Amino acid sequence: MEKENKAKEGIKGWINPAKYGKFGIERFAWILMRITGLGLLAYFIGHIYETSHILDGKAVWDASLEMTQTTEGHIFLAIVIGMCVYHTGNGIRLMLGQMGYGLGKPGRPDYPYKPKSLNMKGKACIYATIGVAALAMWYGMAVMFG
Amino acid sequence: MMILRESIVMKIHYGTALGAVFLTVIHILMRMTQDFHESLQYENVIANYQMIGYAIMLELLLILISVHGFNGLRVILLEMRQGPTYEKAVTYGCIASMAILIAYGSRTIIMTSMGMV
Amino acid sequence: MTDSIEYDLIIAGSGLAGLRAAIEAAQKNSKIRIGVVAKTQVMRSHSVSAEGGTAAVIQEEEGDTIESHIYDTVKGSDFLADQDVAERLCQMMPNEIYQLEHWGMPWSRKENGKIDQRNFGGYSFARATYAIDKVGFFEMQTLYDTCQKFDNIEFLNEWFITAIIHDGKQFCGVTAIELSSGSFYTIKGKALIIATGGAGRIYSYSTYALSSTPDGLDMAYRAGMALKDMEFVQFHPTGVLPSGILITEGARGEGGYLLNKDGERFMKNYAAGKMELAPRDIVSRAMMTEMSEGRGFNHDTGVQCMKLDLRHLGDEKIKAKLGGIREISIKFSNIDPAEEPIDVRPVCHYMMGGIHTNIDGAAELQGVWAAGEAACNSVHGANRLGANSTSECIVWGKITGSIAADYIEKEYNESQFPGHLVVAEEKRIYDGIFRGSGEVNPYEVKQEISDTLNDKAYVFRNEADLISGLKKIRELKTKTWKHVDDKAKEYNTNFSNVMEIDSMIRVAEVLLIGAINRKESRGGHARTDYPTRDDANFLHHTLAYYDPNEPIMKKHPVTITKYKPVERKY
Amino acid sequence: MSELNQEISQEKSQTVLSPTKSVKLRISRSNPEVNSEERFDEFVIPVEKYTTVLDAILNVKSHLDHSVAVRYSCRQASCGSCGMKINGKPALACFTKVVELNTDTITVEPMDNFPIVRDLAVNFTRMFNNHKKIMPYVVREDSEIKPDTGVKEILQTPEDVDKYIQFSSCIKCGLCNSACPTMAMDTSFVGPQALAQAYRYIADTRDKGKDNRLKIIDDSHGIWRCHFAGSCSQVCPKGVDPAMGIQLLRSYLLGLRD
Ligand SMILES: Cc1cc2nc3c(=O)[nH]c(=O)nc-3n(C[C@H](O)[C@H](O)[C@H](O)COP(=O)(O)OP(=O)(O)OC[C@H]3O[C@@H](n4cnc5c(N)ncnc54)[C@H](O)[C@@H]3O)c2cc1C
Ligand code: HEM
Ligand code: SF4
Ligand code: F3S
Ligand code: FES
Repeated sequence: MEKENKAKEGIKGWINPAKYGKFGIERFAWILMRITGLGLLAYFIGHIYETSHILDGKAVWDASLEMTQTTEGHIFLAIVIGMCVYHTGNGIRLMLGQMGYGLGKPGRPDYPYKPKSLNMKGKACIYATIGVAALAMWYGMAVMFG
Repeated sequence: MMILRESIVMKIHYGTALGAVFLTVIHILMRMTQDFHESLQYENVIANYQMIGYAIMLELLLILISVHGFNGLRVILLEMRQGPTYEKAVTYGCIASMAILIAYGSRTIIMTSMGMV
Repeated sequence: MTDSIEYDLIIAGSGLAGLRAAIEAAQKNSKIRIGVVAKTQVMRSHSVSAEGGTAAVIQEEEGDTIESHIYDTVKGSDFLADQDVAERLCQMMPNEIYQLEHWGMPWSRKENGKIDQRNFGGYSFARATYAIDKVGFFEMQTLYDTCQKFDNIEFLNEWFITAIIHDGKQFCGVTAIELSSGSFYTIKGKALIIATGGAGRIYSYSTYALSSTPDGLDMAYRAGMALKDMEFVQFHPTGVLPSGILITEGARGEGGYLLNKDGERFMKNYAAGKMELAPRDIVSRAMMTEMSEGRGFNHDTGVQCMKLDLRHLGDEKIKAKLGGIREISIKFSNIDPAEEPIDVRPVCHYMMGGIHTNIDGAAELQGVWAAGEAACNSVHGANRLGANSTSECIVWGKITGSIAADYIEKEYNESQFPGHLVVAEEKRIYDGIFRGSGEVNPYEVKQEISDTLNDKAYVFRNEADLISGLKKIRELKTKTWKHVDDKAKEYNTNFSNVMEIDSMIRVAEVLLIGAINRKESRGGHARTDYPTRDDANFLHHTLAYYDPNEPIMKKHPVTITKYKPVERKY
Repeated sequence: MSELNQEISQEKSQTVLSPTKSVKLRISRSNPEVNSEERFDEFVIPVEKYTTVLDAILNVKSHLDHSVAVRYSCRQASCGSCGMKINGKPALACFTKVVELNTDTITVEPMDNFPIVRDLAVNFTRMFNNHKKIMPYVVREDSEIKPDTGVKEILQTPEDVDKYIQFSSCIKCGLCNSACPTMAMDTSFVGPQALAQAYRYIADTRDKGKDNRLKIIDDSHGIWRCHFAGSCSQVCPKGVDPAMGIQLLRSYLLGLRD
């Protein structure tokens, strides 16, 4: 058996913010994807539970709705909107990449090497997705706070 | 231990994601047709549920997102630790949770749309 | 008791020669177990640095002939090559190019899909087969990857072989240290192929990998086999300053110029027929002459150099055909060859000499073969042509792999393993080196050895220099540098470094004595005090046998078949 | 081109300002066979404009502390021995000049996600095994040529070569594996190095082993555990761009290419 000393960085390797500067926005996009995925899953489970109150009559339904009618509730929902938009947008970028679009064409690499797959198009997509997610959050807040 | 080839699982993962995008858009657009606060009124919600098309859509969305979400969770957990027992537990645990969530959500949708409230 | 493992065939060294031998033997007989033992990780052998090309005749429709390849090789060798051996090389090579191609080698291609070739020094046809300018790297990858197909090839990554064990009649095994654990092992085997590569790190300005030290040559030498023609060292004209990393001859093959201070293509004064593409010994001497006569440039490190001008090739051609040296030049000397000429000077590049073998690569001890740069089957004589070395590695890798596999199956007879020799070897390295003590820093001794050779036995040599060099080396022998300060077992490269230095001293001595004895100028060995070739007295190979006091020097005849020695002019 | 010139001239001007200077080199020292501690030893060494980090380490090894354990061979970025973390970023020591780092303190540590053998040397067994697993060779029935059969090359245009040559440039240095975030957790992941090689052989027009290779990487710790984090391509010293290879490989598995 291999010794496990330092054989893995562990979760530190994922989270360590020092990495993102050195490794570029793609890695940040990945960790954000993961966090939003988990966040959405948590929200989704909660959402299913919440909507099940519809079976318990109007009083219970309204009471459970109350919870999100507060300021914190609105902020929470706004975050969910943001997560959803980011996760969707970035998910579409990833899927396009994984289908082979937007990666550039393989070919003889010339020094100094610049990886074609980490190109401006992809980076722009990530920034745009983050931007759109922020806009959506802002719009959602505007609607909710009326 | 593999129930399905990983590529098939991941095709489902992407497929459900795409399906979810589509349906979520509809879901949200329907909310948009009404005023936000109004759309959440008890009566309106019940009415929506009782449109059969809408109910089917909700059911689909429920399945898609559950499959996608729990598979996502499985992926993350698989990468956290390795070992045959652990990996088996993760796979079956995620399938079971997914099934439970779908069942629970379906109960709401079916009972509501059949007017059992 | 030392730990012991066992293989049928042991291959020492995993460069092109070693890996080619492993594949051939594995293919020949899937039942023999093959252990490839290397002090580096297998795919990290020096061969990855080979750049320019591999020579072979594959364009016969275009007018190339095998005959011409043979003659170019013999003439390039200054008629010291064994001509039957050169013939073997040239005849076997074309098939090997296609074999590599079938295994996945990314040869550069012509528009019509055929394998392309480029010009190289000393050839009368453009027959250096190339893959950009990373030929050795891609060949290593092809062979390493192909080895993965065979279940009977095992890699022993980072095992340092210290000695060859034999019973006086035949080969029995080797002793080695597994670097990662520091354990000392006996590896028993029925046959051995030595493919430990060149020893160019005995010079301080050198194109070689830092791992190219003479320990492989030395272990054969200590085991009683002869070293042949060690005085012939090739100096490549274009080592980039300041590191000595190689700028391939392919750069001139693609049309690069060598310029002196007056902006003149000075090669017209030395080899008007071939210009920059004369054989390496001639170009190197020309450059040294230009520099000593004041027509060189001053590099900012204070060294004299010449310029290699590639600007007229244009950026695109440089990227497409010389991408590797473009990277090297930009990184290691801050020069983009498309914009500025590269600073170069002659640099130690190849050892024509090595372990004495016959045409089949068999060494003098039964059960031992040598292939690649470690071997001297005399295909290169006094001067190797560029691109002929990777060819040699591949051809004799194949030949020795095949013959050794047959030997194991058909001829080998079990004999008593001489265990006492393992004990003696353990004593030699652990008591004599590991637990040694002393004041002198072994790394400084290493520097002194290589500086001495650099000063005294470079491109131009003379009696006084060589003798003072030999004195210096013998003086270093007596100093107390044989000790290892790192006392840990695991990954103790201090230990292996000191063993390497130990071997450098012995091999440097052989080199210098050979050079002193050869009172003529031939190929890579240029004596200012004897400036011409002397076929009457020196048309022979030099052999050196180990003796604790001083090497025993002998002569060995040259095989001449068709081509009578004539004056060598380009 | 101008960008490149700028890079070169920048290095030049930096070096002219300080032709010979000293830097502090901090080397991570550890020997897991003895104990699990890691400490940093500091050395002050002179450098000039061409000094690489490997030169600096070997300077220490030759003159200040013989016991530094470090793997090296070619010193020209061809052999893949000298991967390590230099000021936190995975890189080849022989391909990183001290002046490029623009600091007075250089910290070198072993690569992440590999077990340490000692000091800067790490154990590659897992990576080599994964490489072997993906069948890294041209698969075809006639791959062995019999002598004197007159068999010549399989034709391949320069464009065909361009399809795989970049992936073929991999020197197996392991930097990509050390940077990959999946590698950081998943010890069974095949890793970007092996996946890029799987693509290299599949993209080769001579190869017929695609189906088998795809089966091998289509595993729960195979290609799908790459999330296009891109760190592999970011650190690759040879322009292999494993991330691109992996995504292209996936399009076969998604049924978009054959
Ligand atoms: C920079 C450069 C460029 C070149 N370019 C060309 C070219 O373009 N064309 C051409 O034809 N030739 C070229 N050559 C020459 C050619 O590359 C070499 O001659 C050839 O690669 C030697 O290969 P090899 O298999 O004999 O040994 P190497 O590749 O040198 O391998 C030696 C092996 O032996 C192992 N070893 C050594 N000692 C021990 C020990 N004690 N215990 C265990 N293992 C040990 C090493 O680990 C290594 O695996 C070039 C050489 C240099 C230096
Ligand atoms: C609606 C549009 C969505 C799209 C297009 C989408 C797309 C994707 C994609 C492509 C991945 C794979 C990422 C990777 O391989 O790294 C992914 C992962 C994931 N998704 Fe979604 N998703 C969507 C919605 C959701 C929702 C609603 C949830 C929550 C229930 C969710 C939860 C997850 C999780 C937990 C992961 C795993 C994250 C990881 O592996 O890093 N997704 N998604
Ligand atoms: S892909 Fe690049 S980083 Fe990874 S091992 Fe190969 S050369 Fe190194
Ligand atoms: S860093 Fe890892 S996640 Fe994928 S793109 Fe590279 S293999
Ligand atoms: S020493 Fe070979 S890659 Fe750095």
